[in-house]
Amino acid sequence: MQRIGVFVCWCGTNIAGTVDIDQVKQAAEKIPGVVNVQDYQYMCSEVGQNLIKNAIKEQKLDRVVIASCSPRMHEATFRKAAKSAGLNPYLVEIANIREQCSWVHKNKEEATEKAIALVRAAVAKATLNTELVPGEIGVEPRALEIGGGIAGIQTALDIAEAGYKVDIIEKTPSIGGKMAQIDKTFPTLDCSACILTPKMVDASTHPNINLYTYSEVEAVQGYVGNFEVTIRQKARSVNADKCTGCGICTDKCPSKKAESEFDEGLRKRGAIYIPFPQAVPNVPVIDREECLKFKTGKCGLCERVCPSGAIEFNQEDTLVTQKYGAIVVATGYDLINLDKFGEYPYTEHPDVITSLEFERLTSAAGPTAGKFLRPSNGNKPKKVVFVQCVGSRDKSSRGKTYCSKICCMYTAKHAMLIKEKYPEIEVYVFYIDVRTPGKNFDEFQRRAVEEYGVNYIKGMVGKVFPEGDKLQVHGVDALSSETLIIDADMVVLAAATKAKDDAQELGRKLSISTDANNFFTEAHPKLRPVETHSAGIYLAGACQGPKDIPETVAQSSAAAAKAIGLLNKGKLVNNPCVSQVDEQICSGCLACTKMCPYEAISSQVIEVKEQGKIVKKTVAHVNEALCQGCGGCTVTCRAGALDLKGFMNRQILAEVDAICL
Amino acid sequence: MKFSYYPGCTLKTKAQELEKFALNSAAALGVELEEQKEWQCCGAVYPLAEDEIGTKLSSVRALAEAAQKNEKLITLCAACHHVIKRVNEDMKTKDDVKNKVNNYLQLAQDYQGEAEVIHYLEMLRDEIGFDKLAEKVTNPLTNRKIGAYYGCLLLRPAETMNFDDPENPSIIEEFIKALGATPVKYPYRTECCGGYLSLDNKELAQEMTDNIMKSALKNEVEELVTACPLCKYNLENKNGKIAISYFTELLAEALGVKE
Amino acid sequence: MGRMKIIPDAKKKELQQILEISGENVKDCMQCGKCTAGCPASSSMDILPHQVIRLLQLGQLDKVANSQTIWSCASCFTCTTRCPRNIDLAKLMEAVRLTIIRSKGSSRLKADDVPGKIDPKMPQQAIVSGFRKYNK
Amino acid sequence: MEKIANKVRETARLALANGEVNKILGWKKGDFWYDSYPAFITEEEGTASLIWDSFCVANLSKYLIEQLKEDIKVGVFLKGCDARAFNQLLKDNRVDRDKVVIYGLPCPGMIDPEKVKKAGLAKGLLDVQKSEDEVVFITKEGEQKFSAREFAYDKCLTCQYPNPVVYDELLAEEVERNNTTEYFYQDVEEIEKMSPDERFAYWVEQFSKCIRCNACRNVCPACSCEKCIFDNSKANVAGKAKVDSEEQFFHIVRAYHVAGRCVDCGECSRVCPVGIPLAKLNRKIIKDITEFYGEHNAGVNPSLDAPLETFKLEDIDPFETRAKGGK
Repeated sequence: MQRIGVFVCWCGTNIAGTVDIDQVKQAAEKIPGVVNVQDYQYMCSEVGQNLIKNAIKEQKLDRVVIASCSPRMHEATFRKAAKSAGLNPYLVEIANIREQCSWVHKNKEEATEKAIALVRAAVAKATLNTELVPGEIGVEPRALEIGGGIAGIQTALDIAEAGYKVDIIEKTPSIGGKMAQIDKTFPTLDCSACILTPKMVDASTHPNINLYTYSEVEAVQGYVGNFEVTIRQKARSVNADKCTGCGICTDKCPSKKAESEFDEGLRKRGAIYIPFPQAVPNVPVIDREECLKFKTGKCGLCERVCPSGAIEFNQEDTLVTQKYGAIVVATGYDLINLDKFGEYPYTEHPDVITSLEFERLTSAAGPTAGKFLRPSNGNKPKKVVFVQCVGSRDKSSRGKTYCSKICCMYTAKHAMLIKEKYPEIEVYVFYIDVRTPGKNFDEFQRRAVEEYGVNYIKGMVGKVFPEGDKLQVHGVDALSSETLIIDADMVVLAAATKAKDDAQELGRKLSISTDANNFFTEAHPKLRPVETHSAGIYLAGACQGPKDIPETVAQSSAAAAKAIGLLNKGKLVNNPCVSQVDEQICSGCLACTKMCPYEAISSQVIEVKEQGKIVKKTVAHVNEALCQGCGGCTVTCRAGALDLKGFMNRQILAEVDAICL
Repeated sequence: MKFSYYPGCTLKTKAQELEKFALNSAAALGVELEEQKEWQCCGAVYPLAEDEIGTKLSSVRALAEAAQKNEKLITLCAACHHVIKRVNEDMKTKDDVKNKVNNYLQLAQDYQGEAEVIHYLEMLRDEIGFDKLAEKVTNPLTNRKIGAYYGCLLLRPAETMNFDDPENPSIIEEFIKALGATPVKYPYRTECCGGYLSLDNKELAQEMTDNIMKSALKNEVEELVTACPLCKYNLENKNGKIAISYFTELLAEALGVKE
Repeated sequence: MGRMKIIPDAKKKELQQILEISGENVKDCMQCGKCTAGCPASSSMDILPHQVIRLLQLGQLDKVANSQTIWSCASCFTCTTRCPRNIDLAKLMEAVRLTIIRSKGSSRLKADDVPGKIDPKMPQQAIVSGFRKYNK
Repeated sequence: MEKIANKVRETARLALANGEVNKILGWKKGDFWYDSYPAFITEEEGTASLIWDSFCVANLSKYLIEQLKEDIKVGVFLKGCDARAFNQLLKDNRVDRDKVVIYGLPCPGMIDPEKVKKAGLAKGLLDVQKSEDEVVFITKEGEQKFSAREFAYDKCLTCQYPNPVVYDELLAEEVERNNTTEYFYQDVEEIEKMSPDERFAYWVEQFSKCIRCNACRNVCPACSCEKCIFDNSKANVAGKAKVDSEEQFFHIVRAYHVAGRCVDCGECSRVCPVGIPLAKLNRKIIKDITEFYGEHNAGVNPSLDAPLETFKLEDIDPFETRAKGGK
């Protein structure tokens, strides 16, 4: 017979006000196996815990039932206390007589009756509790960073500095991301490249960081601490080890029709190209769609002119598989396609541009060497109109329902950049609301108005009519309720941000979820903002939602801290309440594998002795590291071959029986 | 190619040319348009109120007849097309409207939006193809600079009409090109002509058409085509500089069937 | 300009009726003004399209009903097509017109007036449409 | 049928002779006219005793579980319903397809000895022969002919799959499907018409007859667990007392365990010594599944997952769809 101790907590008047503690005690004493019953005002206090510890030792208790608050509140506390008194912590059972009893009932008599039933059930279950010992799994001391923009670079540098190896996977030929395309940053107007490129170099030269550029995630397997990722390195057609980055090939390439992705199509690039001068690695890539050698079989000029013999037309994609302890997703964002916004003739007229194109047009390294000129005729504009919220806060099928967050600030920045260079240009900004929370943000935007004389107009633009060499902007000033027409030379559209188109696909590979807008979902919007629901996978930057650079960098360091914390543990402790298979009973139908949401059950062939003979048989096998103890498999198994440790079928049935008695 | 054809009242009175040239051209193109026997006025304007059922009935009759014959329903007048297409969308998506209409009409078989209604221009684009049309042109309209005037009803609301880009359409320009003429795009080609305002608020309607004509003139349009009798009326009302015709007239001319 | 007494929840019943007739919720509007900015008839409107919605949001149905604006709207659906909040303003305008037309004796246009307004070339479409929008 | 029986014997003999299989599962004739029972043959000469007649109702596929534990290849004769059963066993990983050679037998429908006895024809009966739609009863006195339908098992009258859905070799021409879909759910509809109270009373009465002989479970191709939950003392689900609630619990849990996996062979009803209409219960669930998740015929296509073992977001919520009280 077990020696069970029952400890009834008053929780001040929280429980004692509605439940008759004495009656509960008396009832508990009568339950077979119960040898010691005590009560105290606050069982979770040090005094209360000592009460339990002493009773375990003095009364030689082998099971403990605590009638108190929800196990979510103090189960861990009491388990720890039991452990320190030498009792296996999983022999402790909680009867929740607060949240599920005293808090939800008024009638003391009935509440007391219910509390007694709950205690009886907990004792019935505790009687069948067994010692459980959590297992341990190792942690691969290496992190993977998906995405090589500022978020990925920052996270990788932080993790590398902590002494762990980090691999960065970047889809494009160079790291740098959107920040590399940006001219100046708000709210300080300092040069984006000046602060980013040193970090890019740091990342590429750090002994702990390894870059996989022009690469993508092919497949992800495993679990926290032990991910196994297959990386597809796309064929660059250039041998990175041999290439010196001299640039002769890109100069000589006869095919110069492709639009430069980096310059947002405002400049042409060759079929063999380096995305931008500060690219890391400084190794060209051949765009096989554009390359004459690949299209027609003729040419091959780059191969002939390359002094180091680095051109390899026959290169193929290669797959690399690597183990990681932690993964940080930092895949960033894009701007929405403006094809459907015909009222702003973006696709029709070269002088209607997006904000990202504006960045390239004002950048000293851009196609106009920083001179702000009209793409249509190369002349200096006299009037420039900015339209904010193009597709943001838009409930129609063309746009996104959310606020893109960064546009108000970068539009103010753009307006100031124009005014700084050319004070005579008239600048208009159409806005719905100006949203500038952030350190020194509102002051920044107000400076655009007050010091630079940018004309902010609360209202929207209805349509832009190209008339002659002008863009006739029809707008409204909602504050004065006047419609207005501005003959502008350029129109800059603050296109909404959006999640990467392939976010869902990557999410599926990683088993992390995306929200309705395809941004990755954090585990908790306030308290776990950089974690995902999949242990060991973290989020950084705009892939989780629109974000500016300061916020992205802050979140990146936070994600790095989480990843470092995990890698630093070296070993992970399992929750021992996982499913187990009774191989004797298991028929190997594997219905459980289809049910398991964590892919924790697989099949294995074992040998069993049957009537003196060795027989092979297929049975289910639970990976204890992956099992989350949800119990879905146990109810799927017809024969009851699966059972959840700590919540065995017979324990649950004993509880039910005890309540029904 | 055979279609169920819905003409509408204006085509039988003030806009006979729109229909005449359309029918001649269809014959030349080998398209059979079978006029519905007992068609009624479409209602002229789509009933925007959610609770109006009566004014939707005649459109449903036309649609149900086409559905019963298993033919696409072809329209010519932009207004009729707008009304019938939107009513059809209601019958497809709004259970309340569908039930009430069917309760009222008591057709042999309930109508649930099965029919497809297309405009004559869509027939040219999607069923025949502008490249095929170009091959059939016997009398190319070379050296003519023609502007398309779309108006509102074919294009908007964009999701229901699903006709072309509502802000930057191209179907009529492509049509003009197929006939051998030079299409001229001018920015106001999708702005409203004033529509029925010309009945009660002539000044406003005039102001609206003026803006359109100015834009056309500025872009050196020599003649305008439209698919809507009311647009044509409004555009012609205070204008002498640019000839305005139905798109079917151009078509008949290019196909050599304009009598 | 007189001081307007704003009671957002006033005229609840009438506003509910407008919502029922139009199927549009005026609360969706965030007053960006894009409807007004593109409206081809705004020059003859005493209250601009975005103000119509604002007034409806504030329960000022009478102001809208007494305006020239609702009769200047040509139902061209430009605002409807562009609205970032997916509001069909053309339907709201129609709903306000209908609340007037449907109440007895408050027609905008008398049947007797119509013959004086038409000319020989005017298509039926204009007459039927105009009549439907202004009278019942 | 005798022609096909010859082919059965010849096929079995050849298979054993050329070593294609090590063992044959077929049927043998017993002492009585209605007695055709399973035979396990390993020697060539033994195949002469194999038969194929109107009483070969026993499903041989379930014996494969035990037989295949040895490392041998087994040849088995399967009718339409048996083949579906085989597929279900395959789905449940209970048999290894590579170790089985299936000889398919299109089934003309089997004769129910109970019906013969009830008609008073059993006395002095020597042999029963069947041809096409007729059944001939042979006694010392002579022959009597009847319509075969009159004496067919109920389950054969509504059979949808008389031809094997899986086989390596088909031993006869396919028979035409019975055109009886309209009667298919007739017995189910009868219970659906009852009020909840009537229905409860009906099943209480039926289950009270149960003697827990477990014949239904033993014959069922969907009941193939190594150890049934009801036999597992550790599981603590079965009591020992002979009380009604125990039998009700057993049959209802069994119905749920085979839900979506029942191949509708009707064997449970046939073997029940006290005549509980168990197949009716299973068919009710088949009907419900069809209504909720679309038609799913267990054992017809083993690559399809059973609807109750999978979850899709588009799945309907039966509790939401059907009002309280059940149908």
